[in-house]
Amino acid sequence: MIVVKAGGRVIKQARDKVLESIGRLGEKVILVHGGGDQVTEVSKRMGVEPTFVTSPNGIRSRYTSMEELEVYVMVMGMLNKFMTAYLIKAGKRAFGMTGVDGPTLLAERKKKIVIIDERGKKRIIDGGYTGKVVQVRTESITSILEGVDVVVMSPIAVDKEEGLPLNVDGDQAAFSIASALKAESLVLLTDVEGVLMEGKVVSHLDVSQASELSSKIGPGMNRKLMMAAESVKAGVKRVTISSGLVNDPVAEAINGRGTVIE
Amino acid sequence: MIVVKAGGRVIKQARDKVLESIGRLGEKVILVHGGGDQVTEVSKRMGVEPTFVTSPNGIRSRYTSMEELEVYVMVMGMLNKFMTAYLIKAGKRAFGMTGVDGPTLLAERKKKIVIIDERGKKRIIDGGYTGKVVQVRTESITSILEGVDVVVMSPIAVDKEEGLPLNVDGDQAAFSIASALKAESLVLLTDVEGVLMEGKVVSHLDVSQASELSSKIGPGMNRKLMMAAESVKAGVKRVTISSGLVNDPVAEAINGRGTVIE
Amino acid sequence: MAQLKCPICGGQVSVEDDALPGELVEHECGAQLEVFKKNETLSLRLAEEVGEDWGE
Amino acid sequence: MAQLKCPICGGQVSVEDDALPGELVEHECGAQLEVFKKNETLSLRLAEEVGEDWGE
Ligand SMILES: [Zn+2]
Ligand SMILES: [Zn+2]
Repeated sequence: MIVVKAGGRVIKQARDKVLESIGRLGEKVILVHGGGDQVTEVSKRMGVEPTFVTSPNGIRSRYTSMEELEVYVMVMGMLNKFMTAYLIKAGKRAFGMTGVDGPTLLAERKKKIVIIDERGKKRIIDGGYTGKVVQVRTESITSILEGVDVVVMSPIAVDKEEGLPLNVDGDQAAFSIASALKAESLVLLTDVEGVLMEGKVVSHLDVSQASELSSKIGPGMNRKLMMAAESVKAGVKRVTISSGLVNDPVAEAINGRGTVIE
Repeated sequence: MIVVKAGGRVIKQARDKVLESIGRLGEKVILVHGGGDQVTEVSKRMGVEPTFVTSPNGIRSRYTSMEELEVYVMVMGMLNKFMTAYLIKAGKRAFGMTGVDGPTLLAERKKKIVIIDERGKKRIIDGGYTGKVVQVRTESITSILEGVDVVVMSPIAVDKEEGLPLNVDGDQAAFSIASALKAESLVLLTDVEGVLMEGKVVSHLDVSQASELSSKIGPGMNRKLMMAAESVKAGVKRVTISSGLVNDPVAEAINGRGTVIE
Repeated sequence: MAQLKCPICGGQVSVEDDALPGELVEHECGAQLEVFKKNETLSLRLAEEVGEDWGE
Repeated sequence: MAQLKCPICGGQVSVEDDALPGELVEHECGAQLEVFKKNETLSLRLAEEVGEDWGE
C-alpha cells in the first residue's frame, strides 16, 4: 500500500496527470491532497480577509478564523469529490474522505494564544482553527480499502472535545497516516524535483542524513525531511520526495526519481 | 437501521436538535442532509448568479452551471463535516460521505437540453449538472456501518462516464438509499408537521392512499408521497413525514408523530 | 443572412449572421438542423435527438 | 484610567478605559492578570496559563 501526497500547487498545475498516474497503479493507494492556493482564491471571492497575528516575540503568522476554516473545509471537500469522481471515470473504485470521518485523524488546537495586538498590548485570544494530529485511528481506512482501490483524503481532522473540524497540514496528515499504517512507500509530490543541495537533487538519504540535512535547508523542505526521517523510524519503508509535474509522476517516484529517504 | 432525511431548512433552523436526537438513538442511522438555502447564500457571496432556462413549451426552471455545481459540492461538504464532527463530540462514531464515494450513488444527467434563448430562438445547450440517481451500490455504506454508528450522507452522486459529481435531490437520495437497504424506517424531517389535508395532519396512509393523495396536494409534498409509496413497495417498512423543528424530532417521528406511510 | 447548405438535401438554408452555436433550424426538407461553428464560420449539421422532457 | 482590584493581592491596578477583553496586565505583586468584561464593566482575573510556543 502506497501513500501519495500531492500538494496544492501540484493539484492545480497537474491534477489529471497525478490522477492518471494513480489510475495506472496496481496497488492500493491513499492519496492525500493539498489545496491551499485554491482556498485562498475562494476566500478572496467570498470577501474573507486573511488574518495575521503577532506573537509576543514578534513572530507574525497566519491565523485561521472560523470563517476561514469554513472556506477551507468547503474547498478541500470540493477538490476531493472532483478528484474521486475523476478516478471513478478512470475505472478505479475510489472513495473520498477526511480525517473527521470515522473519526480517523484526531487533532488538537491551541484554544488560546497570546498576541501583541494592533495597539501594542499583550492579549489572550482564541487560538484559531488549525490543528496538530495527535492520533490516527486506522480502522475506517483499513476497512474501506478492503473494498476500494484508492482512498482520497483531505487534510481535515476533528477536535473531539469541541466537535469541530480542523485545518491540518497536508504533509503532517500524510506522514501520520503512512506511519500509522506502516506503508511500504510514501511519495511526496511537490513542485520541485526533490531535495536540492548546491543545485543538484540528492538522490538518497538515510534517516540520520535526512535529520541532519533538515537543519540546513529552507523552510518547507526542512519539515518534510524531518517528518520523513521520523516516518521511516516509525515503520514506513521508504519516503520519496519528487516532482508531481512530470509525466506519470507516481511511477517515476517509485522508480527512484527525486530524493529517496530510507 | 434508520434512514433520516433532514432538509436544508431544518438543518438551518434546528441542526443541533436533530443531531442530538440522532445521538440518543441506539440504532444505526444514515442521515441524509439538505442545504439548498446555504448553497444559495454562498453562491451570492461568491457572485455566482443563479441561471434559469426556458423549455420550448414555456416551462422555466433552475439550471445548474458548472460554477454552481462547484459551490453545491463545497457547501454540502462543509455542512457534512461540521455535522459529523458534532456527532463525534456527542460520543457517536460518525462518518461523513457522499454518493460519489465508493461509488455509492450513480446518477445520469441530461447531457443536452433544448431551450428557448433570450432571443426567442430554439437552441441546444449543455444540460446542467443535476442528476437522477439510477443505481445505489450499498457495499461501502454497509461495510462502514459495521464500524460506525452514524453515516452522514450528502446528496451528491457521480456521473461515471463524465467523471463528475452531480447535484441530486436530497429526498431522492434518501429514498433510493432506504429502498436499496430495505431500511426498517425512513424518517423525513421537514419544516411542516406532516402531510396536511384541510389543515390537519393525516396520521396514517397506506401505499395506495399515498399514491392517490400525491396527485391532489402541493408540489414538494406530492413528490415525497409518491416516493414514499414507491419505497414501501421496494421494501422499506415505514416512511414517516414529520417536523424537524420539535424537540427530539427523530424519536417523535418514530413514536408516530406526523404522517406515517406503510 | 448567411446562405448555408443543408447537409441532408443539399438545398439552401438562410441563417442569421449572429446565429449562435446550438441554434436549431428546421429545413423545408424536414431535417432538424443545428448551427455550429467550424473555423469561425457558421455551418449546419443534423441536430442530435434531444429529449424535451422537463421532468423533476 | 479605571482603578480595578487585583484578585490575588487585593491591591489597586490601573487599566485603560478602552482596554479589551483578553488584555494582559502584570501586577506588582507578580500576578499575571487578564482583563474581562462582567456586565459591561471591566474586571480582572488571574490569566490562564497559555503556551507561547509558535511552532509549526
Ligand atoms: Zn434540407
Ligand atoms: Zn496583585
